[in-house]
Amino acid sequence: MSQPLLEVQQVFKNFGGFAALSGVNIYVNPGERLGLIGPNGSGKTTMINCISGLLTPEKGKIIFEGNDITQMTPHHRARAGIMRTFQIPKPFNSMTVVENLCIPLEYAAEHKTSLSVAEEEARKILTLIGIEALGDLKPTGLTQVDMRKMELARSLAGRPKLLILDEVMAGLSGSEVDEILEILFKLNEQGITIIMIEHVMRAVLGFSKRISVLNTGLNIAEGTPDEILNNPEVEKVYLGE
Amino acid sequence: MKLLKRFRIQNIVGFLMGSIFISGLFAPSVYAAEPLKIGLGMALTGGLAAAGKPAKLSIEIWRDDVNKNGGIMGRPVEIIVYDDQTKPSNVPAIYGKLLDVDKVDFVVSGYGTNLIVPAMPIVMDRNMVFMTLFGLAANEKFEYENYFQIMPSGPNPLTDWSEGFFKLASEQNPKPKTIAILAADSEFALNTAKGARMNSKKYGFEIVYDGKYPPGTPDFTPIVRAIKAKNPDIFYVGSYPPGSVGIVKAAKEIDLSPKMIGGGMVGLQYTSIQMNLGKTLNGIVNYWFWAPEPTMKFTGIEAFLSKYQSEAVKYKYDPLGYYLPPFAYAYVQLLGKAIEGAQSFEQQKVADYIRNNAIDTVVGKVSFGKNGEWAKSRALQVQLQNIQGNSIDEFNRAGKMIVLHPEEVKSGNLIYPFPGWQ
Amino acid sequence: MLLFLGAFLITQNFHNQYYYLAAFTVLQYIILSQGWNILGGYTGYVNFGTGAFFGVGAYTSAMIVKTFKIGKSAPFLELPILFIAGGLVAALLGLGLGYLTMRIKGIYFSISTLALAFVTVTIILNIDALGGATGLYIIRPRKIPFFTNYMEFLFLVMVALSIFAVAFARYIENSWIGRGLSAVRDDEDAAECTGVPVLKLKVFATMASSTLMGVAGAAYPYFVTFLEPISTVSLDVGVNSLAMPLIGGTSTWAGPLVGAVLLGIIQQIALVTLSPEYSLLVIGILLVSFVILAPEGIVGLFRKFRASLKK
Amino acid sequence: MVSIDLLLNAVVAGILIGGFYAAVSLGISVVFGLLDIANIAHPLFVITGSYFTFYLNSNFGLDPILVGLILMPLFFVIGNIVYQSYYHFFEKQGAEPLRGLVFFFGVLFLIEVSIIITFGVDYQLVEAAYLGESLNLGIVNVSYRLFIPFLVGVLLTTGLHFFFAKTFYGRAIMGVSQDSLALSLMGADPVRIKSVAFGIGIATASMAGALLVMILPIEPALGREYIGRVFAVAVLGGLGSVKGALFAAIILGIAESLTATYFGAAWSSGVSFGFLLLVLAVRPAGLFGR
Repeated sequence: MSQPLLEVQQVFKNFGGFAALSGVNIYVNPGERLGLIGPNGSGKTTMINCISGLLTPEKGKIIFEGNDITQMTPHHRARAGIMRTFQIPKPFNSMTVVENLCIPLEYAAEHKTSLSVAEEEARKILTLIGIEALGDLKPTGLTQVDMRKMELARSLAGRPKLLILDEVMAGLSGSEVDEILEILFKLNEQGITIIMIEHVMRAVLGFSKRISVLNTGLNIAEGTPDEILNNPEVEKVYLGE
Repeated sequence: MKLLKRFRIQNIVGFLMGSIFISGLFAPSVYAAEPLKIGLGMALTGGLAAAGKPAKLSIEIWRDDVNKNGGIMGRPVEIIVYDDQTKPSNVPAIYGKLLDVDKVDFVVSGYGTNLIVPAMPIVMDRNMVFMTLFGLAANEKFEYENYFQIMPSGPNPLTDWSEGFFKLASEQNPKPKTIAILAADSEFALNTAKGARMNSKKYGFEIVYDGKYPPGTPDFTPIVRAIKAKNPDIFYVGSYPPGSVGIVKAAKEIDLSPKMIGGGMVGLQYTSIQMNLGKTLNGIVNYWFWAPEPTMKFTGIEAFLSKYQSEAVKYKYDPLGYYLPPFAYAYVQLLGKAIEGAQSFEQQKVADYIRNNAIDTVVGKVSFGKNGEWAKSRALQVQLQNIQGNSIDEFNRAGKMIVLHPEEVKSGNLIYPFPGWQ
Repeated sequence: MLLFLGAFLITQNFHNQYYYLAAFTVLQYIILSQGWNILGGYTGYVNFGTGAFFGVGAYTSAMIVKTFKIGKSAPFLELPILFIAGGLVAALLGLGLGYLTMRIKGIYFSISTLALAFVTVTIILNIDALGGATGLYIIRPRKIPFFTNYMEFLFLVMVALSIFAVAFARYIENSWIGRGLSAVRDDEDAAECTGVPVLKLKVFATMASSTLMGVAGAAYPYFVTFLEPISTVSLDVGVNSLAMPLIGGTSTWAGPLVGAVLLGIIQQIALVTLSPEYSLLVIGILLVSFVILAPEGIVGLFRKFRASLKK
Repeated sequence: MVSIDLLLNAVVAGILIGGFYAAVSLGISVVFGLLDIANIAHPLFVITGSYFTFYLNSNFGLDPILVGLILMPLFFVIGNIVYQSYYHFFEKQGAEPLRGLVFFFGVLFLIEVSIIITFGVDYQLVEAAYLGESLNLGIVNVSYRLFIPFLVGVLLTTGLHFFFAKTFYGRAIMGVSQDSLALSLMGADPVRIKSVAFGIGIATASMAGALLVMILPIEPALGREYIGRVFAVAVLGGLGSVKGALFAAIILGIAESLTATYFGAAWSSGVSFGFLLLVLAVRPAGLFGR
């Protein structure tokens, strides 16, 4: 491997007086599956917001494919190939599910493509995720699970190089988790790099090649799932002292 | 009664002559009965409704008066009024409707410059007579020859308006030296202030404060205090009703007592406001249109007012109606008389008649000069005197609103300097 | 195109001024409603201050009429120049509003547009060159070649502008821009993260919206012949241009059109048929009952009706 | 030339009128800020209060403040009814707040028409013995006409502030504005609490109306002039903060008063709205926002 796809170097982010990130370092190599775990309030979502560009860090650098993207707007990052889902799904409520997918298809992936091409493409992606039946519904009528699947589908529609998943498994049943994992493995095989933030340990341990652990805005551990499982510090953070 | 008789004779003559003329062309039996339609837009809702509604009532009283006497040249008068909602943008369509759909024979204006001007292009297109109600110098830009305006401001509306006030001030001994001018940020008040500025120069007063205030100002104490700090001899105010009340109250509270105060305050003529201010009004010198003074008893005015007053109670309009109503009556009365005088329904002939004749109305004899304004100003300056309390009886008789200017209708003398607030 | 030709034929053969004068107001509101809807309906930024943009357009055009007197030498060129100028200046103001959209959302944004309208009034009141409260006279030409009356010409131009406004709104709605604007309305963060240049689109929407409003305003001086800030930058303009799209339906170009035509015509009819209080009453009742009975607007109601027919 | 007593008097005048602004905008602060209901018709409720006050004052000689107090329960009930219908037609349907806005525009027209039909269009004022008097405190001169509204405005604000801070219903209203779901889980009925809050908002309008007619002559169309100012104060104060509304109103009052004294009143309303725009651009949640 020559260079990482994404590199987060010494990133700091404060909210008022509260330090959400205090010098975090993360990297992910092309084609890799990275898991990001940590207790609530450890800064995972802030981290993702910094990577996707919704937040700008006070200090530190974010490098994607060798370019410094720290000051880049989120939509440019999306076009560059960084797509994400939201922990609390943020669907476009006035549009149907297919139309929801057309937004990234038109804006992030194949800019200004014709609508009919985009719709066709959108339906293919829905089929891949297994929710093709929902295509013409409005998101407000969807179940939580379908909503999360739609979020995943929408981020895929942006043709990501790097896909960041913020707790897509929350609330899913065991078989549904497996179903999603299967899709993710397939996507990863096609060359999409994936960062997974997850509380469902079974999913993140089974999926990730490497896991990074955050606590109170700092990296505290990194390694293969096995190493993490046996790391005393991680245990301390999760189980308390 | 004498008036009524003359009306009748004129009408009979008019009717006869009219029918003789017409019978040559049409079958007179059909034509004679056709109503004479007069159309207008008037502010019946919105900011100017307090003036517009009584104006409409006055016009209707005139219509009934005329119809009781056989109409105009035999044709009964029909009035078509639409509500312009005090919005200029409604005016063009209203006049379009009146002229093209209702096919009125004559149009007159709504109340106030803002609502007169939008009708001008349409009226001018057809060269119609345009009797208007209280436009301030509205025709200066158009110079439309068939425009006639009933407010007695005179040929130079801006300066004539406050001429009396300044003349009175300049005649006092010792002559006051300094003046403060305050005006509402609205078309009418600003124009009077402009005139006041010109007159200050003419009569040699030094302007020590010259300001304006936005409509909707709830508290005038800071402004009045700033004026008091300049200690002017004269305080000239151009204001709208809420401001007039606010300024008077604030001046009293802070005891701003210049030697002369008033000028162009709209609202002091309204009965409800007079009844609220009561004794506080004593000593204020202000423009007025009509006052129940012996010098102002023009033919027909009292008959009109008694009809107006009995109706106004029902609708909760201004109970006395000394401000706008006589003029609202007069401007249609004048049109009616001009039609009869010209013995024609043709616009140009009626316009010529108005231009060339002095016409008797309930507000006196009116003749027009430059730009369709009164040939000679009769902008009254009135001082409120001897007001003892807040009842309506304080305001409905002579001896309270003393006319100081102009000379020909003067009914008393100025109390100078301003005696202080009561 | 056909509509325009039709309108042209009407002006050539039909000379009842009332209908032109009444139609002018309706057409003006078609343009204003479409303008409002681009920002308010598609993008979700509710503007109370339409009056400010309308007024700025009106004053720009009035000042050009007064200073350059183009009407004398090139009578047919004058109006287009006025529209372009009015639209441009309003667009500049829109740029300022675009900045506000960066920082303020929802109801706060709406209130700041209201404040913008009040500030605009104050500024005009205090600039003597604009006539202040005393107002400006803009005397419209009495004649123009090919038409019996200038008003007929003005009407025709307004028809053209309204067609343009509707076509423009329709184009935006059906293009990738419109879909992007909807995404912005639904969720700005999600829009950004799916590649939508939110800020650019918002600035585009505010500017497009204010340009249309300014253009509508630019025609106004010749219609009223007298400009005065309080009635020009009025709350009524703001209320109408918001109520019309809402009554018609905000999600599609047809909504503002239907709303403006319907409410505009009802207002014009009420003005000349009902006694004054009742005309206000009717408008009030209409507003209340429309929003209650047709929550998606008339267009929404119509769609529902058609859908139920299909079943 | 800056003279101390002019400056002092300008500040005092600003504070006094600020108290009045606060009374007028309180209702908006509660209804709009806490319940997220854009009751654009609020100033018309205030004007209605003014007309009732005028009617009872001129026909029965009742003191305006007393009338304001007497009317509060009536206005409370009216507010309740308005909210119930609003809830029924809009909130329950999950309609966007914008539609509610148009609804209130309609209500605004309806109230205006009712006032015109009932009370006519003439300017009206009230009388009370103390209204013409003023209080002289050394170099500062305070007129009762403005002092009483100020006092009542402050009392009303303080009262509401403590109501929200200390009583069960008050806290419930604060709660419902943040999370109605949580509240309903606790066993309180959000709709009932909201209709109480709305009723309180409208009830303040009756008192504000009484104050308004003490200061200025009123006419039916006056309400539209006040819409902007009322919203400005409510937003400046940070919607939903009763205390903030009072402070913002006083700041606005002082700003306007100083402008009127030193730069000419023509700019004063521009100054207040300019100030509002500035605050919104820099600190969107208002000066005292949560």
